[in-house]
Amino acid sequence: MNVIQATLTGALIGGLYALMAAGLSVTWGVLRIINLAHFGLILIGAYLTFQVATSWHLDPVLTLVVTVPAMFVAGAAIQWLFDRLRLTEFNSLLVSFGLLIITIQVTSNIWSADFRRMSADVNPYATQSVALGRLVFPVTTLVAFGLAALVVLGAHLVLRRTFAGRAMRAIAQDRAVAGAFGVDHRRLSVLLGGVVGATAALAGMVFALSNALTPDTAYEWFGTVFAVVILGGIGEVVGTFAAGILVGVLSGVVSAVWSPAAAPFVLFSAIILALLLRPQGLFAAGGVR
Amino acid sequence: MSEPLLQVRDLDVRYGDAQALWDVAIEVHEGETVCVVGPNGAGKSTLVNAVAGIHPAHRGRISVGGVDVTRLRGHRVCGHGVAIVPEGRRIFPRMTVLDNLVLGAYRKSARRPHRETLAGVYEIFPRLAERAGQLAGSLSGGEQQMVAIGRALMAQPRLLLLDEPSLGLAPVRVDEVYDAIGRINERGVSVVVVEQDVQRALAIAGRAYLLGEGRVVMSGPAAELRDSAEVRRSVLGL
Amino acid sequence: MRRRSLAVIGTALVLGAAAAGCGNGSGSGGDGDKPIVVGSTLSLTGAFAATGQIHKIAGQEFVDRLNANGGLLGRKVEWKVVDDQSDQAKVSQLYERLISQDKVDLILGPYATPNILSAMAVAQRHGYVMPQHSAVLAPQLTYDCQFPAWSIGPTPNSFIPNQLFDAVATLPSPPKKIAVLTSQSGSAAFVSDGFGDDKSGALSIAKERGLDVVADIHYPPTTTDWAPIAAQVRDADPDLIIDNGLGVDAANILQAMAQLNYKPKQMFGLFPAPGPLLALGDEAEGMLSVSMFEPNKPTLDKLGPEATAITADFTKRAEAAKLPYTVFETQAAASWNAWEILTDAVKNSGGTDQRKMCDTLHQKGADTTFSGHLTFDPKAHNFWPTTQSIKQIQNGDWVTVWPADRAAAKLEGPRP
Amino acid sequence: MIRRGGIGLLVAFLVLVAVGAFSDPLGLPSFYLILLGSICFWIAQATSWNILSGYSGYFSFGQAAYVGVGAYTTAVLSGRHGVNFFLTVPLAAVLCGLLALGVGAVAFRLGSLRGEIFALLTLAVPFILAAFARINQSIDGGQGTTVPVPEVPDAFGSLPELQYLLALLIAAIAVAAAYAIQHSRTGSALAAIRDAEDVAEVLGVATFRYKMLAMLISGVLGGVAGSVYALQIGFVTVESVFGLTIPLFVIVMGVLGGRTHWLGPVIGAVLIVTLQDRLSSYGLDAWNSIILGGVLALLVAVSPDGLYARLRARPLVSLGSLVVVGGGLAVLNVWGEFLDWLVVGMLVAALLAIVLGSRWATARLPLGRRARTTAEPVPAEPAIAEPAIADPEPAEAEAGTPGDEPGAVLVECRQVARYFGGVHALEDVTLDIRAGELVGLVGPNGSGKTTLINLLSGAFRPTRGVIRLDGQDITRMAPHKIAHVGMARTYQIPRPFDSMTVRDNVAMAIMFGREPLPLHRARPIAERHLATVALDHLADAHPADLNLHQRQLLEMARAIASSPKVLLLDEALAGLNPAEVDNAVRVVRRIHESGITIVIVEHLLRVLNQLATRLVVLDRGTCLADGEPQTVLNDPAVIRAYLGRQAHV
Repeated sequence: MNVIQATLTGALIGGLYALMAAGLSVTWGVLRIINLAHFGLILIGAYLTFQVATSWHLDPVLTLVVTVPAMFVAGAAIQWLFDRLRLTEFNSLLVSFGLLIITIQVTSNIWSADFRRMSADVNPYATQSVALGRLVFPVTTLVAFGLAALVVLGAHLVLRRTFAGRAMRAIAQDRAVAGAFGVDHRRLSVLLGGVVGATAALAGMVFALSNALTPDTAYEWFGTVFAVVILGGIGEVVGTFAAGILVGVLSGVVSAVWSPAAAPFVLFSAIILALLLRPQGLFAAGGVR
Repeated sequence: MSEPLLQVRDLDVRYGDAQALWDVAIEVHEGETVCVVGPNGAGKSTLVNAVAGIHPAHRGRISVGGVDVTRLRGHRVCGHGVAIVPEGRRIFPRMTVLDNLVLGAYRKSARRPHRETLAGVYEIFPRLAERAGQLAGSLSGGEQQMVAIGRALMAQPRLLLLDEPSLGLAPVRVDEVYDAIGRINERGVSVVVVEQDVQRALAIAGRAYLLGEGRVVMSGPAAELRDSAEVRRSVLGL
Repeated sequence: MRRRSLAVIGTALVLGAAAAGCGNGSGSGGDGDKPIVVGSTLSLTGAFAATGQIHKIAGQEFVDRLNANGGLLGRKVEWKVVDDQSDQAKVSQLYERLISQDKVDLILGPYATPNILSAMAVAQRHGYVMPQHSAVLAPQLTYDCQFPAWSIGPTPNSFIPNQLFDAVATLPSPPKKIAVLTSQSGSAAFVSDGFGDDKSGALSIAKERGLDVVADIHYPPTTTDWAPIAAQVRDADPDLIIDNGLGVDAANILQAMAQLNYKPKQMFGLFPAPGPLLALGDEAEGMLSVSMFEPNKPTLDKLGPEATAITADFTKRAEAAKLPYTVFETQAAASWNAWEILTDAVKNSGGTDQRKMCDTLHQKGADTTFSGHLTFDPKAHNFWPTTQSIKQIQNGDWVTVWPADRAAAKLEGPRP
Repeated sequence: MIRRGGIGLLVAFLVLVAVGAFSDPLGLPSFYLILLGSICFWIAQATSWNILSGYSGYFSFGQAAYVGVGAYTTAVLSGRHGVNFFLTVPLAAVLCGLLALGVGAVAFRLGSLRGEIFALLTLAVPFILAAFARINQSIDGGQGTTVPVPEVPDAFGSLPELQYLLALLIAAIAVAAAYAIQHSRTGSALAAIRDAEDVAEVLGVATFRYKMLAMLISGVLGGVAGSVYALQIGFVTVESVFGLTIPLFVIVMGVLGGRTHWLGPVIGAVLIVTLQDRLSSYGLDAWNSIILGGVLALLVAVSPDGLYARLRARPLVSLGSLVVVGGGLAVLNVWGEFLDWLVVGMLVAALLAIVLGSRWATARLPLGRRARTTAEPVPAEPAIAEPAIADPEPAEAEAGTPGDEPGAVLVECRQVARYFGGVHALEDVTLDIRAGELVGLVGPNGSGKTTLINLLSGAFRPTRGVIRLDGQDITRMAPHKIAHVGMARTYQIPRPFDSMTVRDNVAMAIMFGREPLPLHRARPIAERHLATVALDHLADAHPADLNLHQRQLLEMARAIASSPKVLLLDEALAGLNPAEVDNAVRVVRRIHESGITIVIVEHLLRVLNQLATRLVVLDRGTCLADGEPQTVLNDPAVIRAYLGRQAHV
């Protein structure tokens, strides 16, 4: 029973991991930029959700009306900057790391380093759940999973069915030839940056729904999110989703049957194995790259 | 005579500090098939890549339909009706055949009618309709070449640039490809073919240019070049 | 090449000169008009920052009040507080600078046990008196001029579990099955597992008392996913959950259990951040924790108007600083104690001579607003008889409920 | 020159030792000792990181693994098991060395791991170790360990002095190691790996071994410094040593100071630590991370080479501004104290160096000391015109007719095939090349010429078949061993080691050849080879300053410097103008006359017609024709392959 419950909740929480990882994975795959500042955007998304919901007494899900456009602009601006700088893949990692440090400190200066949590009266979701006999599905993780599924499905459809989506996949595979067919990669990368920023707003909202916020949280996402990106295959949205679930289940089950302290041990050993055996990702098939 | 569809003048192209083209001038008129031949490394691919905007010109002028496109950023060139079938095909291997083709219609004016254009492409290459859902990277070389040509046609070009369409194909497939090129030209699209397979190219072209070591060595009606000793000397180095 | 070696030698000379030349850094004064400077670091950013903020506001309030009343020995007091970024490695460097470079007159300890241990080594080297707010593990704090402002007695690892078990034993239906959750952090794990050779802690004491430990889970301080822990606890269904953790651990576990539709019968959290638990609303009702001070009305009435004014002023300042939880409670009271220990030492010894201050404290003790008169026994590492209580969330507020003589309300058992 | 730098280092070390030992008589506040100790710790860490990540280009995010294991070894052994502190230090070194070798063996065995994948792999290691320590509570008792203060030997005075001197000693060892490596064969090998790893391998560098060596040294230094760090912080927990702070700082310091030079991380560490101290002293803690992040982002974007390169370009300006600004402030003495003056001086010097070194400034200001490419025109033709080497009447003797001795078979290919997935790049090629031949390898695009070159040089392994060189089976040999048997090659697009001078590029081949020589003995020989290709006048230039033709000549010089039996030239004439082609042909002839057998891939049949003693024609991965140039070029099959299959001849 315990294991089944851990598997289920793990899988649902995997939705949040996938939501966080999807943007990182796509910018890496399509634009060849490892954008660590994405973690900063998620963090700001979470704090904005907290702030807007608390100050205006707005349902936290409705805060998306504010956070999504704001994060879209921020994401697009960062992408525009990267495009100007013409960085190599590796230098983009360092520059965006610098941006992340700045973001975390600015967050701390604005909201202080103290724990921030939406109180129960603005955030009715924190403690709700749906029960199915002894099995229980927390509402926040259902929201995370649902949004992740929506984003992944949406991204999948956009990438497959629209001109812009095909163009993005084309840039990922051969930027020069795509250009010869009229694909303006600068405009698309700014657009993509904006969309990825919007997913950061979603992930931030989901995170704020069920967690207390501190600026340092951003560092704690590093390990898990990179695990998801790599296991899923860089640039593979569907793979990211599957990997998110896998990582969620793996750490949930290990925590339940062994020890919470053992979860990172198993997870990161699995990543090293994956990197060695299948560097293209466990679920790499038919994605962006 | 009316203004040529494509006019290239005094073109220099460099890769870093290696110069690949010196003072190249060519013209292509509406409805023509022109071929560019020459030995490996003569700068043939460089020439079409410069025209398509894949590689920038260092000096000189390229105009399409009277419009100067020399300084346009790469993705703007195709808006003037130029489409390329690049050397080595360079299809998008992890996209389906259909997605490859539809991407060809990315430029604004080609998007709306892209379903009709697609029907036209399938007419020329019925095999592509059968393979529409397959990943392009899994096709055979000849089929990939069809995808590359089909993709270029989807852009509804006035000028089609083909870079070594016979490269690495079995003879039967080469026949098919050249057959298709002829039919495309019949529909009013001007064609530039760059080829190592000199005889093949000269057979379908009206006029031809011979490139050698980055310069135009000779130009004239294709028939003239076919019999020219200069061509043999240039290509075989005898 | 010659340039390079020149550069190397140049750098070395500059560094050497740096070292040699700093003797004339800042003047060594001692004039009567100069303010008395107190130096300390606090974790204003990083992992410990949530609580560092409280100490900053309380300390500033104390200094302002002190100066408004004429300062110390007729001199103004100035507080130089530096951010140690919760980085233990920075702490010793910063204290070294405060003492040997900035030549502060007095020092106070930083926040969080590892940081306090680092700072203590520096204070000991320079012979400085160091009152500190929050390190409670007496065996670790070996410096005889270190003065704790929060005492859980000489053996906190057995005191806390015993006090808790004593308290819940008075309930109509005392718990029989308990679950012990432990954060693998030096600031909390000793309450479960004991410290060093003394293995007595919640786990061993529960067994001694005949309680059934139905779950024993250790989790890393970096845990983010609480569902597996909550599920294990739910399956074990204990009468009492003891979370020996810090910060938002207890709130996160409670919420994770609520999401599994599981309402624990009774829960205890060791050192939780008070605000986030209250923000949970009804879910946290009945939650237990340790406390040194809660500004409950009966307590304040007993202490008098001064204490009431201090707590009210703190709340105003905390609101201005946009702290999420603005009540003057344990951490702030500990801070206040530390300042009072420091200023008493100066007043009673008549100056800032560290040796004299230290001796005076050992001889005369110190008077505090919130913990009364403190006496310091060097044999117990200056840990005074504890005034530690148990508090409980009742009707959305923290109330002291144990021991009876300090309680402001009655301990409530699990709700039916 | 090596000695002089070493003396500088020694003097610096002794001065700093004296500062520590006589801190009391000097009236030195102990804060300065602690600060210097902290600087030393970071110098050691940043240098340890740099030996792997800077020198070899394998960027690691896992420095915390060494610090953690080092600190834990010392803390647990001395704190919980009563082992003497000074004994735990070598143990920490051994453990971290083993850890480094383990990680390296896993990472480098899979040759394709580079760049971000290696970085992420190393990022995972501290996570695993931290989790391991938490699972096994018996390691640290589950709640961190106090490090007992060791007995301070009388000679050292107080504990801070001991801590400082220990940190200084380790920093000195680390810097000395970095210095020694940079000036040794290992340093050259690592630089070559960073610039172009597979080229280095083909040139004879045993790349795996050198990468492992860099890993090992980095691990040992990191571990020893971590062990002393435990003493500095006094209380060791998983969070305090396995966190992200250490890799973050080490990377910022390395990137800021410059990664290719031993002094880079030192500069980075000194600047960052003192700057942080000053910021916190002025209560600007809230700006600390913002400034740090800003510096990292800006510097990578503006000056990815780091400060050292910029400072070295203008040593007088840099040192001058440091002395003038810092000294000026000290003399005026209106604001701040010594450290403030020093930090402001360093910042001004750094800023000046960055601004003056920027492209904008070099273009506008006439100060350009050594502006690249533009200022120092490298004329193509005059340089080539008359190489001052004994070359009487170049290549008159043979115009197509070869050396009359056929020679023994040197290279044997038997039924060699190579497939890439389903693509058959080469199919059953059987070929003999005899000593003294100059074989032209021709064929249309995609016929498999470059694949064959890659198989011969060991870059790829054949799917099937056997290759022998001088009687030895080299089919499955590592490329650097094949190089030692006597194979050398050039690349179609020249791939010089960009960080080295032209002379050192060539010297690399001699240093790692069959009979390895140290750099100072390799250099004069390198110059002789440069003279052979008429590039000796550019020996001090960097490859980036050369034009394409000169870079191709450099490729040839580097290839012949390993004194090969067979030289493979891959399109060595591509992209050249006619005059350059003629010059290159003269050089190839000269190399051939010196007794080296040559295989040349080339499109220009007119050239091969005159140059080659034999032509081999490949078409679609098979051997189409083989023989005398004239005969081959008149072969109808060849003409069909070139002119198209409808050609009627």
